Order: sequence, then structure tokens, then C-alpha cells
Amino acid sequence: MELTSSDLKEFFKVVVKMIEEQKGYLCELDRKLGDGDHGVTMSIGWQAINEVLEADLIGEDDCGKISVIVGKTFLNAVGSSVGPLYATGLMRGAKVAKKKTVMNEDDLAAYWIAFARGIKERGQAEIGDKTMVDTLEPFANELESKFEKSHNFIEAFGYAVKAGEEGMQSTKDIISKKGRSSRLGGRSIGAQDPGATSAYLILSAFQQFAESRSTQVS
Amino acid sequence: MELTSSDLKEFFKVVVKMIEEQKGYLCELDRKLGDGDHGVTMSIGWQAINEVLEADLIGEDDCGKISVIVGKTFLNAVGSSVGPLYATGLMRGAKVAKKKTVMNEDDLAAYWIAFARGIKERGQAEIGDKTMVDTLEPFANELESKFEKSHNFIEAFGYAVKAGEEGMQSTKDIISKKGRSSRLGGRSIGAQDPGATSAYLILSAFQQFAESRSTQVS
Amino acid sequence: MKKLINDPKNVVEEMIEGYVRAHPNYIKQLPANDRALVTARETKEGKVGILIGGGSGHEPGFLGYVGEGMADGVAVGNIFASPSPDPILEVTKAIDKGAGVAYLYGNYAGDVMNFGMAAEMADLEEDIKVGMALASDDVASAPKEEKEKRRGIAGEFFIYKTAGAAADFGYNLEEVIRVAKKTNENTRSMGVGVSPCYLPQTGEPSFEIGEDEMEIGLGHHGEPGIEKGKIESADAIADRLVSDILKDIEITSGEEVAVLVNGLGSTPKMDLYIIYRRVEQILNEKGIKIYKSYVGDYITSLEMGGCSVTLMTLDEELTEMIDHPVDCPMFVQK
Amino acid sequence: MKKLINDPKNVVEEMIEGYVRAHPNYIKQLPANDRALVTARETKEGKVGILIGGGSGHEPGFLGYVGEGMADGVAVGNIFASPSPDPILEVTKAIDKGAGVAYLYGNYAGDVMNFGMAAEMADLEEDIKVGMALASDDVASAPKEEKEKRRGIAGEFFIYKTAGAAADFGYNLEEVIRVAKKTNENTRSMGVGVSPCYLPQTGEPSFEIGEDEMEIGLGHHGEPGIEKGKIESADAIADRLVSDILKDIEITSGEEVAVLVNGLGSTPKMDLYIIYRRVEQILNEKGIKIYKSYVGDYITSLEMGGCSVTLMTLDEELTEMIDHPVDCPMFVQK
Ligand SMILES: Nc1ncnc2c1ncn2[C@@H]1O[C@H](COP(=O)(O)OP(=O)(O)O)[C@@H](O)[C@H]1O
Ligand SMILES: Nc1ncnc2c1ncn2[C@@H]1O[C@H](COP(=O)(O)OP(=O)(O)O)[C@@H](O)[C@H]1O
Ligand SMILES: [Mg+2]
Ligand SMILES: [Mg+2]
Ligand SMILES: [Mg+2]
Ligand SMILES: [Mg+2]
Repeated sequence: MELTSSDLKEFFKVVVKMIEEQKGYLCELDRKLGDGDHGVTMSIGWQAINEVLEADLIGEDDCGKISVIVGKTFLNAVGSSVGPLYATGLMRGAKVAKKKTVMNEDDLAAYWIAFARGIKERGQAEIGDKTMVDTLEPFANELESKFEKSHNFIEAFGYAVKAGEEGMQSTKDIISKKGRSSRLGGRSIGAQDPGATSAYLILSAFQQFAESRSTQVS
Repeated sequence: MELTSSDLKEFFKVVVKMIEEQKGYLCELDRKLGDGDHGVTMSIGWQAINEVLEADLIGEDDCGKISVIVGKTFLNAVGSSVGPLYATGLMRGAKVAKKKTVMNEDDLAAYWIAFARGIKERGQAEIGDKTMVDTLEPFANELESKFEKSHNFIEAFGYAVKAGEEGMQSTKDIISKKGRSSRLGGRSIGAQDPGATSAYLILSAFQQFAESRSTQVS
Repeated sequence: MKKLINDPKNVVEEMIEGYVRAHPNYIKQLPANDRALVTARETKEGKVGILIGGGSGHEPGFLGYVGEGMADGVAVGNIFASPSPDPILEVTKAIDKGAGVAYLYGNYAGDVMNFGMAAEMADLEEDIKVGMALASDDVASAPKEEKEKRRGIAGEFFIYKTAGAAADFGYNLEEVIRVAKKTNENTRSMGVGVSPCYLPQTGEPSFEIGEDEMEIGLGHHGEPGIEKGKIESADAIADRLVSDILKDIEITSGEEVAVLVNGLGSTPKMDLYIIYRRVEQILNEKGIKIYKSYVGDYITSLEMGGCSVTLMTLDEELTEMIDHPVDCPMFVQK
Repeated sequence: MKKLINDPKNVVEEMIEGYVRAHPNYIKQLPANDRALVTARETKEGKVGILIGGGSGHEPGFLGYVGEGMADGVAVGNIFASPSPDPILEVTKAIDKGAGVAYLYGNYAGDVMNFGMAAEMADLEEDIKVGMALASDDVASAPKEEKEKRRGIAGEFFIYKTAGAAADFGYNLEEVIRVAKKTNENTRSMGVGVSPCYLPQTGEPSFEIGEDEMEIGLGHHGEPGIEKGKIESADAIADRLVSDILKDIEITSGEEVAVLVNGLGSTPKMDLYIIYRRVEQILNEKGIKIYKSYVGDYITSLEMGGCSVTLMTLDEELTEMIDHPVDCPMFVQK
């Protein structure tokens, strides 16, 4: 499969819509562990992205530029913890996509691996710290190894999202070590990390989006 | 009938108890018209009186001094609107009772008339202003005229309390003109004035107290 | 109602104790009456003494305004209840330095009676001259023709500010009272309540209000206002408050005003500045010049929710007095 | 939740607009970024620039502390969310007067990342030296051995106070950072929450708490504390807060401290002074001397109910800095 620059923009639009729908749920998770604003923050960020998608980015067909601008827009609109995290992810992805109007399966795998690893690098969190890294690191590892073997992006991405989902779910059972919820100690057990959840939702949205594109094409 | 200085002190004790019981009700009335504190204020004042009754006033047998000290104690403990009002009433009563260890029926009538008129003078309120004067003025007028005719204090006091009760009830139907509730305008209709109520309760407590004393004696 | 208190009976005593211990360089209790507080710096000889007071629960009003440039002493009442004459008289004696004492307080039946009795005693028993000026700035509390019946709300702050400055400038008692009364004449306030406070002793809300309601013209003790309605946007509320004020006092284009947006206790500064933003827009549109603005909790009602807007028109004399520096524990102006 | 706001999306913008218009002699927005505010009086040439910042909703924190004697500029985030690097960088450029800029902020993952990115950009793109000092005063938020993991709460106020003074005294960047870090080392806080605040956009309470409960160690954004329990008396709460602090930092008899009793938003000053009263008693009993006390709303969480107690041990240098005068719109010290 391939993704054009307009596909990429459309995917970001899908995320905009998905975040609006999940806003309340993400806030609810954050109320248990943090300050209750993760859904609001994500919504502010993706609404700002929606605006640039409908203005500055209309004629843009460089997937790299699109991804950089989307990342910077998110960062400036939200600040917060997730601003630098997701922005770094998108900007690392942008490096892979630089000057490409179309991304092939190799590019896409590289994009998402860079996305996940960039976030990990920015936040300096490890698996088990109860952050979005618990979703992103298993996801990236699985994507890398499965894609290397099969060279089937859709299939590999499916496995990777599954691994990410398991990682997300594992955050329920661990004590937080990073971010606001790290102060909770034992009381954090039982609550699922909001950032791990929003990361999973984005990956899962991409999976669906990519699958629908690949069936359209074939 | 006659009232000794220890009767007078006992009557004040009766009021202490009655106010504790009516505190919540008086606050509730004041919440509709004012700032909701009339019961608290009365309670603070009468609790302070209770303390002097059990200390400084133990050996005191001058009804005048007792009444002055009770009045001043009330004033200093509460301030507020009712501090100066009830204190003035008690201090005017004290003038009548000055240097008396026993009050006869003439004294008692004069005491309560002075009490009611003193309050009116201090507050400068007229009947119909929706204040305690709506209780006290009809009470004093009735006491004066009935006692003049019959020279039967208990009977005259009974009529007077009845007149006071009617006055209190009339405050439901009038627009406030004095005190905090005067700003309410038409919205004050339907609510009974807290001060008119506490004044009635005190008078009515005295009626019961006097009646029980006079049956004991006769 | 969750309060950080001990026995509700002792809230006022314990607050005063904490206050005096927190700011020993500013304020002290008089031995004769622990509800009588005076400046720790001693009032200057020959200066008119400024005495303020009223019920507790309005902090920073009123004890927070004792200090250089404002009041010399304060008489502290129970919660929402006037102090009795006794502490007023004690403060009067302590701060009279031969030039007399100005009593500044809000127009409430209780305060009028208690301060009035104290003034009589000061005159008769102590031979101290007392002048009085009452705040009656709340336009919601009586029609224009009966301004003298209006209650005092946040506008009292401006009276302390200007009269305090006048006394510092060496004005005599008559002049200080003239300034205080002029300030009151020039000042109008209007408030809105959105949530009640709770009297520590009863635990009951000071007024009842629906989940989506506000009360326009609410008093500083929860006295009912002139109108209950659905809660509106900050801009709509500011429009209403300012327009009611401007209906009551004519302020023409080019005139200068001081503005106070006062929080009632639990309304965040964020909200107060959002209200201020609109107030400024309206005045700006009308060409009214804002000389100085105060935004914050200046006279509260425990944890009541809501705010009031106060406008005071300025002339040269009042401008100078608004600019005069102040150093109180709860309010400092350079 | 009843707020005096317009569209919840615009609360931060409208608050800033109101704020800047209320205090034009103190503060202005930078044209490049409307979340970047700097002193209207211009930072002195050669003085280290003091940059503060963090999420909104903590007013007077943080924009209220820009002014003489404290900060030169502030980067304003969304509610309870770190500002992005952009406004931080813009403020940095505006207030650097050749001596570099000190970033002072609370230890939160978001702030660490955003301020960190801005500092890198300042160095790489603008060639401006940046120093950083983080507040980590909340003893409830991590064990003693991991003080660097603790979050910053009301103690941040003391860091702005001393570092602001140090910059005024002409200290260089390294020295200003040393003072800020020493202040943080000497400062411990512990809070209690009794009622939540409500995010304007969700209308939901920031944490859940029963009608008769309190939460010890609650964070300034409603982050859960270390223990939920039945609400206790003010004295018992003060005992708990102070004893947890004194378990964490040894303060011996004769030592001097500055005390801050900070309200979280809707807790009346009356309650704060009742808490202070007990804090003073305890310190007094232990022979610890209170050099200066601050009681009031210094760093809030919208309309959250509760308070925190902060103790800062003083040496000669820090005492001088605590005494240094300040003139900010929301905080003035003579
Ligand atoms: N250092 C970090 N590394 C990775 N993820 C982090 C880190 N710190 C926080 N997070 C993520 O950020 C999420 C919280 O985001 P959000 O609520 O939007 O920001 P804030 O904590 O500033 O309120 C957490 O659930 C966690 O997954
Ligand atoms: N000028 C007045 N003359 C007579 N009674 C008055 C006057 N002003 C107020 N009152 C009485 O005082 C009562 C209120 O008392 P209270 O609630 O204790 O004081 P406050 O109004 O100071 O809160 C009113 O109900 C009214 O009866
Ligand atoms: Mg959060
Ligand atoms: Mg009352
Ligand atoms: Mg009252
Ligand atoms: Mg946040």
C-alpha cells in the first residue's frame, strides 16, 4: 500500500474527530491519576491542527512538511506534557517523510517507529513507568520485527497495535513512575494511564485508516 | 404576684434554654430575609448571659443591677442589630427595677413597657416596618391599657402577648422597611420577621414563667 | 460546608489571634478588649484617627486594612454582625491623638446603632470628637432617591483609601469626613452572587440558589438581591452591572474613574479578570478613562461565589488620595 | 460549577487581556506571542532576567508575580498545562539584557520538557545563556531520598522572591541560580485539599472527595495525595502538616524561618489565619523563630478548597532577599 500527502492529511482529520469523541473518556482517566485534563489538552491540540489542515496545509503535498507543521501546531497549542511528546514524535516521523509526496510501506513503518522512539527519547521514560511509552515501545518493537520478516505493512502494523494495546492495558497494574501520577504510589494501581490510552487510540485509528485505504486500492 | 431577684434570674435561664431550642428556626427565618444569623446571634448573647448568671450574678439581688448586667452582657457579646436593641430594652427595664429585690405587679408592667418602648426608641422603627417593633409596640400598648383597667398583671400580660403575636404574624404580609431585609422590597412578602419572632418568644416565655409562678404562689 | 476551623464558636477569636501573631509589626490587640485592634506603629500625634469596623467574614475587610495610609484601628464583630460599642470605644480612646476620630463603616442597621452608641459615649465619657461617614454604594439596595438607605459593599474600600490618605495629609476631622463622604457620593457598586457562603455555626448556606442561577444585586451577607435569573456569560453580567451603575450616576466621556472588581471569596482571579476585561471595554467605548484598577478579593463574604463592580469618579483631590501609598498586612500599595 | 466566564475555550486569552489592561504600567504582552508577558518597566541592562511560568489557574501564580523585585517575564500555559517552548523563548529574548535568563518553575514532567526545549533553543538559536532552578518543595510527593522527584507547590513563591531579589542585587546568572536552588533546598511544603476545582472545559471536579473527607498531600492540580481521611479540626490539620514537614527537614531551636500559609482558592482568609495560629504555636513551642509570615492566596488551583503550609529556613543572605521590596500587580511588599 501507499499513502499520499492527502491521505496523510485525511488521517490527521480522522484523529481530530476521534479525539473529540474520546475527550471525556481521556479526562476521566486523567482525573484518577493526574489533573483531569488529558482529553481537554488533546482536543485543544487537535483542534488547532484541524485549523492548519484547513488553511496553511491545503496546498501542501510534502508529507514531511505536513508532519512538522502538525507537530509544531500541536506543541504551541498545548504545551503540557503531551505537547513536547507527541510533537517530537511527529517531527521525528517528519524526518522520514521529508520531501515525500507519497509514502510506501517502508516509509510508513519507519515513520511510526521514529514516532514512537522519538517520544520515548523526549520523555526519558522506560517501560513500566506507567506512561504512553508502555503503549509505544512494545508497538515499535513489534512493528520493527514483524515488518522485517513479512514486509507486509498492514499485517505488521496490526500485530504492533495489538502489542501496544496490551502495553496500554498493563498500565492498569503498575505503579506510576513518571509524570503527575508518579506521586500516587500504590494508589495508582487499577487506573489505566491516559497518555498510554491516547497513544493507543491514535495507532488504532491509523490501523483502521490504513486498512480501509489498502482494501480500496486492492 | 411578685417576682424576686432569683425569679428574675431564673426567668433569664428559661430564655437561655428557649433560645437554644429556637436557634435553628430563627436562623431559618433570617435566611429568607437577611443574613441568616439571627438565631446564632441570639444564642451567642444568651449563652454569654448564662455565664454571668452563673458567676458574677450569683449573689446579686438587685433586680435593676441584674437587668443592667444582663443587657450589657448581651450587647458586648453580640453587637449586631439586636445587641443595641435588646440591651436598650433590658437597660430601660433596669431603671424601673433599680434597687428592688422584689418586683410587684406594677413594677412588672412598667418593666415590660419600658423594655418594649426602649427598643422602639433605639431602632427608630415604626409599626409596619417589619421589625421586632411590630411585636413590641402592640404588646406594650395592650399591656398598658389592659393593666390600667384590671390591675391584674397576669391577665393583662396574656392579652399583651396575644397582641404581640398578632403583630409578629402581620410581618408576614408587609414589605420590610428597616434593617437588612428592607432591600428586598416585594420579595419580603410572605416571610415572618426573625426579630419580631424572637421578641414574641421572649414575651411568651415570660408569660408562661409568670403564670407558673403565680399558680405556685396562690 | 468544609471549613478549616476548630470550634465554630471560636472562629473570630482564633482568626484574630492568628492575624496578630502573623503581623506583629503591623497590628496589636488592646488589653481592654480583644476585639479592639490598633496599628502597632502608633498613630501620629495630631493626626485624625481612622477607625473602621464591622462584622467578621469579610476579610481582608476590615482588619486587613489597618496600617500606614489607611486605618489606625478596627473594631471586629462576630461573623456578619456589627461589633458592640465597647471595642469601638476602646479603639477610639487608643487612636485619638487630639484631633478626633473618624468612624468609617457600612450602612447597616446594626452598625449604625453600635457605632452611634460608641460615638455618644466617646463624646460624653471621653470627650473625644467623633465624625462619621457611612458607605452606601450598593445601587441594588434602594432606589436612587433614597441613596442614604443603601447598604455599603465593596465601595467601602475606596472610602478607607481616600479618608486614610486625607488623615495622613494632615486634614482635620471635618475635612477627613468631607473626603469620605465625597468618596461615597462618587462611588457606586453592583454585585452578583452565584453561590452562597456558610455560617460556621449553622453550616447552612447563606442563601438558596439553583444550580444554574445567579442573583443580581445580592448583598455582602447573602441578603437577597433584586433579581434571580439563569446564570449568564461574564460579558453579559459585566454589561448588566456596569449599565445599572451608569444609570445611577452619570459619568461623561473624558471623566476619570477608579475601578474595583471585587471577588466575594471563592471566585478565582481568572474570572475576576475576565469580568474586568469587559468592564474596561465598556468604559473605553464610552470614553471614560480608567485611572487605576483594583482586581481581587477586597471585601469578601467568607466563601461566597460572585463579584461586584465598583466605579468611583475622581477629581484632583481624590486622585491624589488614591495614589497615596499604603502598607497594611492585607493590602499594600507603593 | 458556576464560573464567571464566556466561552471556556477563551478563558486564558480573556484573563490575560483583562490583566494586561488592568495593569498597563506593570505588564505587557509581546507582539510575537500573546502568552508571553513581560514587565512594562523594562528589565535593567546587565541584570539577570527572571523568567517564571507554568499552567494557568494558579493565579496570582504566575503572571501576578511579574514586577519590580520579582520576575521580568512569564510564559502562560493553558489551564494546569505547561506553556509550550514558543512563549518561553519569546520572553527569554525580550528580557535577556546580556546577563542571561533564569528559568524558575515547578517540577512537573510537562514543564521540564517545555522549558528544557526552550532553553536549548535559546542557547542554539539565540545564543542566550539560560539557567534553571526547579521548585520541588512538596514533601508529600516523593520520599526524602528522591527530593528531585518532588513536585513544586506554594514554595515556588519563595524561589521567585529570593531569586528576584538576587537578580536585583546584581548577582550573575550562576549566583541567582545558586540562590534559587538554596531556597528550594531550604523550603518544604505540605498541603491539604477539602474540595475540588472544576476545569472550565469539562465542568468536572478535579478530584473526588466525600462530604466529610479531606485529602492530605493533595497536589496543586488535584493530583491525589498520600492519604484520604475524615476532615479534622484546623489544629489537627496544622499539626499534621507541620509535623510532616519537620520530619523531612530538621529545624533546630533558635533557627529562623519564613512561613507561608497558602490558600488554594476558595478557603477564606479566616480559615487560613486559624491554621496560621496553630502553626505559630507549634514553631513557638519548638523555639523556631518566625522572621516573616505570608498568609493568603499565593498560588491557587482555581476554586479548590484547602491550604498548604510552607516553611523556609533562613540564613543571612536569604533574609535579606526576603526583605527586598516587591511591586507586582498581585503582590506588593514594602
Ligand atoms: N516523561 C514522560 N514520558 C512519557 N510520557 C509521559 C511523561 N510524562 C507524562 N507522560 C504522559 O502524559 C500523560 C499526561 O498528559 P496530560 O494530562 O495531557 O498532561 P499533564 O500531565 O501536563 O496534565 C500521562 O498519562 C503520560 O502517559
Ligand atoms: N432599626 C430597627 N428597629 C427595630 N428592629 C430592628 C431594626 N433593625 C433590625 N431590627 C431587627 O433585627 C432583626 C435582625 O437581627 P439579626 O439578624 O440578629 O441582626 P443583623 O441584621 O445584624 O444580622 C430583624 O429581624 C429586625 O426585627
Ligand atoms: Mg493531565
Ligand atoms: Mg441577621
Ligand atoms: Mg448579621
Ligand atoms: Mg495538566
